[in-house]
Amino acid sequence: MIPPQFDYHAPGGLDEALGLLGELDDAKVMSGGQSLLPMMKLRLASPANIIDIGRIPGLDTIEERDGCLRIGALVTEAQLEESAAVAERYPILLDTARVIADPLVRNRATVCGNIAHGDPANDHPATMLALRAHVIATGPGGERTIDIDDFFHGLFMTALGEDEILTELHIPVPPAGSGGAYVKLERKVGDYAVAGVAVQLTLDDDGKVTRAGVGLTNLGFAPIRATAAEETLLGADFVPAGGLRGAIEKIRDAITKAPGADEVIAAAAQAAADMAEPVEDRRGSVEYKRNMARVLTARAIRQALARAGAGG
Amino acid sequence: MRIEEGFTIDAPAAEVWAILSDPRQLSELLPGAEITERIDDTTWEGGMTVKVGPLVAAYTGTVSFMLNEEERSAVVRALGQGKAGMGTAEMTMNSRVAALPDGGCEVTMDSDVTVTGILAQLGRGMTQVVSRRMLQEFVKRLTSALENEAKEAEP
Amino acid sequence: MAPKTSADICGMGHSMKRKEDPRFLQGKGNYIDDIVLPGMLWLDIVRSPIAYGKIKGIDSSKALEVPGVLAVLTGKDLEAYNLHWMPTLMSDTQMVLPTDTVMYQAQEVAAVIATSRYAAADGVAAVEVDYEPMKPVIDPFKALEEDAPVLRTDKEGQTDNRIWHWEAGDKEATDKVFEEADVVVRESMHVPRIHVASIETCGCVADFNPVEGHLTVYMTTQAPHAIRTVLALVAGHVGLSEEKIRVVSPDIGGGFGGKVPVYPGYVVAIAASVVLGKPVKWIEDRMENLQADSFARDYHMDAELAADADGKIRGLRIKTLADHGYSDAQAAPSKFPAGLFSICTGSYDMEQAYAEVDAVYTNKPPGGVAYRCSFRVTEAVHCMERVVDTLAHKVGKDPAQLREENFIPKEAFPYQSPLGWEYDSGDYQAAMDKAREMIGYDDLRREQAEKRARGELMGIGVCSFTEVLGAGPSKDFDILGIKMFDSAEVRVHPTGKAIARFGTKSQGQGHETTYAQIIAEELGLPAAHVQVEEGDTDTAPYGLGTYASRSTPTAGAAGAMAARQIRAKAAKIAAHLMEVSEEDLDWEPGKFSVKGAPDRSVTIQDCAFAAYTNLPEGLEPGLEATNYYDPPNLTFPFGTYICVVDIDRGTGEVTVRRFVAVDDCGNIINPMIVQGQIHGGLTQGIGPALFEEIPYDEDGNNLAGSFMDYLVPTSMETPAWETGHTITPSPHHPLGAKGVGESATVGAPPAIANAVVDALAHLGVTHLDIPITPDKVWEVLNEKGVAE
Amino acid sequence: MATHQISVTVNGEAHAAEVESRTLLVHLIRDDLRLTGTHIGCDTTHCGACTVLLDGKPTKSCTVLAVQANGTEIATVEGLAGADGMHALQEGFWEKHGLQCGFCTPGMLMTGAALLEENPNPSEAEIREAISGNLCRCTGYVNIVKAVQYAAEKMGAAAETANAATDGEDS
Repeated sequence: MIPPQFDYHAPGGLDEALGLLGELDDAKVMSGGQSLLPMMKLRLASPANIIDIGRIPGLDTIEERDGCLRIGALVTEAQLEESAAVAERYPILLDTARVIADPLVRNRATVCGNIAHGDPANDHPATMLALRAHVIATGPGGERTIDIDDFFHGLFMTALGEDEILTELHIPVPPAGSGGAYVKLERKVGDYAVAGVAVQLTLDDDGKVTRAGVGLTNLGFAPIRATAAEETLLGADFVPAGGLRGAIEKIRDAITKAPGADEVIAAAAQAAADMAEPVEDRRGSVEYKRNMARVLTARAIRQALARAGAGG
Repeated sequence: MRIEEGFTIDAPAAEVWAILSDPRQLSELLPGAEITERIDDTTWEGGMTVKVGPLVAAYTGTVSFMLNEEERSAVVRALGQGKAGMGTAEMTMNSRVAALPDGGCEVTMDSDVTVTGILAQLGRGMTQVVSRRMLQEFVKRLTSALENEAKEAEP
Repeated sequence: MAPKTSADICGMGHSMKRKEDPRFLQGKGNYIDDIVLPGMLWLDIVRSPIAYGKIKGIDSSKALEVPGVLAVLTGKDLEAYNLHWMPTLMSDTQMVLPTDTVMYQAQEVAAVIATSRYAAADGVAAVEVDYEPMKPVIDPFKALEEDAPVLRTDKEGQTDNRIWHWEAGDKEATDKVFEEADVVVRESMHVPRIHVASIETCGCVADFNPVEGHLTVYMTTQAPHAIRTVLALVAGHVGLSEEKIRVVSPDIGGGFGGKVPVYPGYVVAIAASVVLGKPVKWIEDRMENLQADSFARDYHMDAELAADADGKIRGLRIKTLADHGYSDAQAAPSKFPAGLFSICTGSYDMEQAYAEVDAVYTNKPPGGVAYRCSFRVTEAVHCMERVVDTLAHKVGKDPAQLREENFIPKEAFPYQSPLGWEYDSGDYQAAMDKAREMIGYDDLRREQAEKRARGELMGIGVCSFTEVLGAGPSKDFDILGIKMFDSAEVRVHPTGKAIARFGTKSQGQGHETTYAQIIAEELGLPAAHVQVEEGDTDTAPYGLGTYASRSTPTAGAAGAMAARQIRAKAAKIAAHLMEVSEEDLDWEPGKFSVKGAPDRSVTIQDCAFAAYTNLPEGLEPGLEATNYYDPPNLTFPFGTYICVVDIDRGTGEVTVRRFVAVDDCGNIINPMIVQGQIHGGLTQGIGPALFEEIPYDEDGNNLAGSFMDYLVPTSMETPAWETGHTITPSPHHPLGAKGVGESATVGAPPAIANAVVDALAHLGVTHLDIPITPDKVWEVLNEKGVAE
Repeated sequence: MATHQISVTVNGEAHAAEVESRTLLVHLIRDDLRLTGTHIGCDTTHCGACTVLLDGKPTKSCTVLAVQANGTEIATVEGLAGADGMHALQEGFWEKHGLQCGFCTPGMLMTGAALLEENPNPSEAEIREAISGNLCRCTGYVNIVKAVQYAAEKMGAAAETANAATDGEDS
């Protein structure tokens, strides 16, 4: 498989990249190239110009600053996997990175590219929805911040303008008592999700859910934020009397043993399933996928709760 | 693959039918569609370009219209040949405009779509996704066309 | 069993490290795409996106404008040389390039020849083909309905889509057994179309020398000699006669049956080289490979077992529909259109059996390649092993116990099966005992009962298969009339080193090592001193190639026989050297000594030197022999596989927790290699059992046309295989060996399927078609009300 | 058609090449540099037969543009062994029968080499995970895992000996 002809440009700075993007006809921005190049090799995409942002300095950092985890445009999935900050405070991101494609692809695939590609089968979108991330888009007029909720428009379609480059993702630092998990069902390693669910929760000292984020992968024409599931979880009480601090000893058992916890989880899982809009394909029927939204949501909630407890 | 779609629109059936039964107007409303030449009474030559993000599929081919003015129904048959080995796309659509008591009308479009080649093979519901988005865009354009007409008609 | 030879000689039974490995490990293998010839051109193929339709026109003009594109070949161009059709190995016909109609998606429509890989690809994209699509026939059952359109209108006298009808066994007698039986169980099953998916795709470099009229084709073929003959038959009329054709099979990156047939790409590349007078390279990409060739299976089977109330099997009845796609392009022995499917009575003794198969044309690519399987044995074993489990569950017996009670007893060998096979040897109970012990069968059953009580789903699957391989005896086995013997030519050089050439062709089986070990075993020459060569028709003796686990049973035997001929001559020389008579000699590997005086001896190396320097009078110089081995029978390896699965009640995912494989392939040449073959075969068993399938939609689109959807198992899905063996030598093979390469592919899918069904049996589930994907399992869990 | 002048270091040797924008790294390696140990198996980043080390990281070279590799260090199977002929991993694959047809082997070796560089003592699960982007159709992976373990042990022992030697010098 050979890609069609195109002109390759490797700008040395962001301004130059934006200039090229404005000047050139039919140009596509490439970072890791792990989604775009296969599409070009299949001749499904044939842009006349490729602007490789891979040589722009300063875009490959991952750092916590000003209340946000900032992931630069060139940060690879492998970098995410190796980050101590991610392992400690954003286990949901680690969950997500580890199930994307395979370890070799993850050496080149970028987190921001995974978002910018706008593929509802990609894994990061659901997680970013659950984490309430912000997308930083840089265009000729400078930076603008796009709420992740407004970012995904449909298959391969995003809020990113044709003259913009996704330069950073901002993830608010989770408050104490937070925990998250991403659970993906795949047919084998390297497969797109049959379904995937990201859940990020924050519990207060009494074990009540004060923040909830639920995102769904490959269950619709765009990544879905399961707001109905979030609403069901908000205010729910997952720790028995005595509060979280009291239960810290056997936290994993204590959590979800509060009266009614199973019912809340089931209701939230069902609410997520009801919001899913899957299509039938080789991965299963609509009914199956909808049920997987339910099953995986419940599993992700339990894991998120366990992590919230462990972290609290 | 069968795709059944329908929508109601706040415009008289006759006006909507006038647009839907005119291949040139219809092609203007369909995103990416183009009619280039008339071959005979019912058949036209044209093209269709589907763009989904970086993915581009371009087809050229023919489309024929069998109209039933009395029932305000049409049978549209299209056959497109994809460029660069993209495969073929065939569609037979039965469309119908029915007046509603409130003065609006209901449009139904039942299509039998056959897509061959890589787009159909890569699956992931691509055909459904694309056709649904095209329909949404089509309805949007149709609505605004009708609104414009209404405005122009105003004194 | 302890080896007879020392580690220096490394004959049979030694786990000798492979002689071929250093070149592969250092990136110095020589695979087809590594071959570059001076002036070489590139060929790339325009393929049909539709499954069925007329070609209204092919416009090459834009392609010819692409820089580097030299020519575009179409069916019309080939028609001028009458090269647009070719015979298949099953005496059907197949288009090389179409002149008016395409019959399946991804069919070759035109070929672009260019100065580079990239230019050829651009040329392909620029060829415009105008199709008039027609409604394809995809469902094989519908293909047989009366109103189905006849697909092969090119075949004179073809009035429907049936290719052939085949049957084995006594129908009436079998029906009678069924009428009298206490219990009859029945399952309908589909073993779907799958793909060998060797990591290397197919390809060739065709090099026609217009001055000498000589054609050399380097190609990924498992059967170079047979292919040369086919090429001579196809292209003889344009002056390519067999002595002017040389087929060279270089290192092959996996074959598994997919590299036996002749595909249109090879023929087009040859035609292009002849037309342009330059070497032409054609290499498939993965999507072409997964869409156009190397397909296996696709058998729809209705199987019934008749038994006594206590589960004693009395009879088997199978009705099968075989979907061959557009052409019957199997590579099966010509007298066996349904391959060796009649091995379906398996490891069990019964009174009667009857099997029938109808083959049918559909708008799919030609199927029927053997995916690591000896001609439909996989389908036969799957069918039998599944329905035996159904019987066990029906009569309330443990599936292992029911098998034991029905095994052909070891005293009954050689055993005559009701469908006409003479099984050479077997001890099925021994393999079962060993497998049960290795896995701790009784403990697992206890664990299962406890888990079941808690609502957890765990299953134990058993499969006791009998393979039939080593095709084959010339009275029954031929391909296009060529008898299925195989050959070896062994030449010992004066310094006691040897070269051995064979008619087979390794694709990873390790022939360079195992054949050397066979020669070492027989001659006592160190295996390290035996150079093995295969795959060049100019040098190797004629043979039918490597597939269907036939190399050891045929060419391996030929090697042993040739070595024995050499030993016999060496004995004359030894007698001459020690001035005794031949009858006074003792032989031990590598050495002749005088009976009663073991100190007086000469080595085989001494004899070799003397063969060129100091011969007894009247004896022809040199020390070499050629053997064409016509096996007296097939070999019948067997085994018992037991696997344990856990099922996720939420998602329907099946996890293979443990898998024990006990194989019996008779005497073992290289235990390490045999174990490797089993490991690989098991992995190609779990693939079809849980992941792999080539499905088509109703429009004939192949829905698994890349590795995105054709799910080859990775290291994460593959369990840590546990292997064991028993040894029951073949009584007729010179080394007592049987084939082994495919046993595991045959035995693993039913073991896994049986385990999944076993996990669900208490819910009334009796069957699930492979591949058993999570959604399929979940649908059952949901229906039975046990989904999470 | 735009072409680019690039320079890469492959197995320690500097190479300059003129490539099209679209030239894939694997074709630069195989067709231009004639290092044919790196194979092509799937074209869609699933099989890993084309794995090379790009600045030390295992990468599927069929999905990288040659021009993207400009200025990088590339390691292929041909450079794996030092002057002594066989890398411990190559030895491991030979000893443990970690290859059959050999087609996926170079990719497996490069992935394995990167793993051992990063994690000198990987568990079976870590090895399986590391090679999960490399498909093998022949071996069933069990022996590949053993081959990597063999190499890890051998390299560990070698490192220990080296350390012991150094310690000896220190004392």
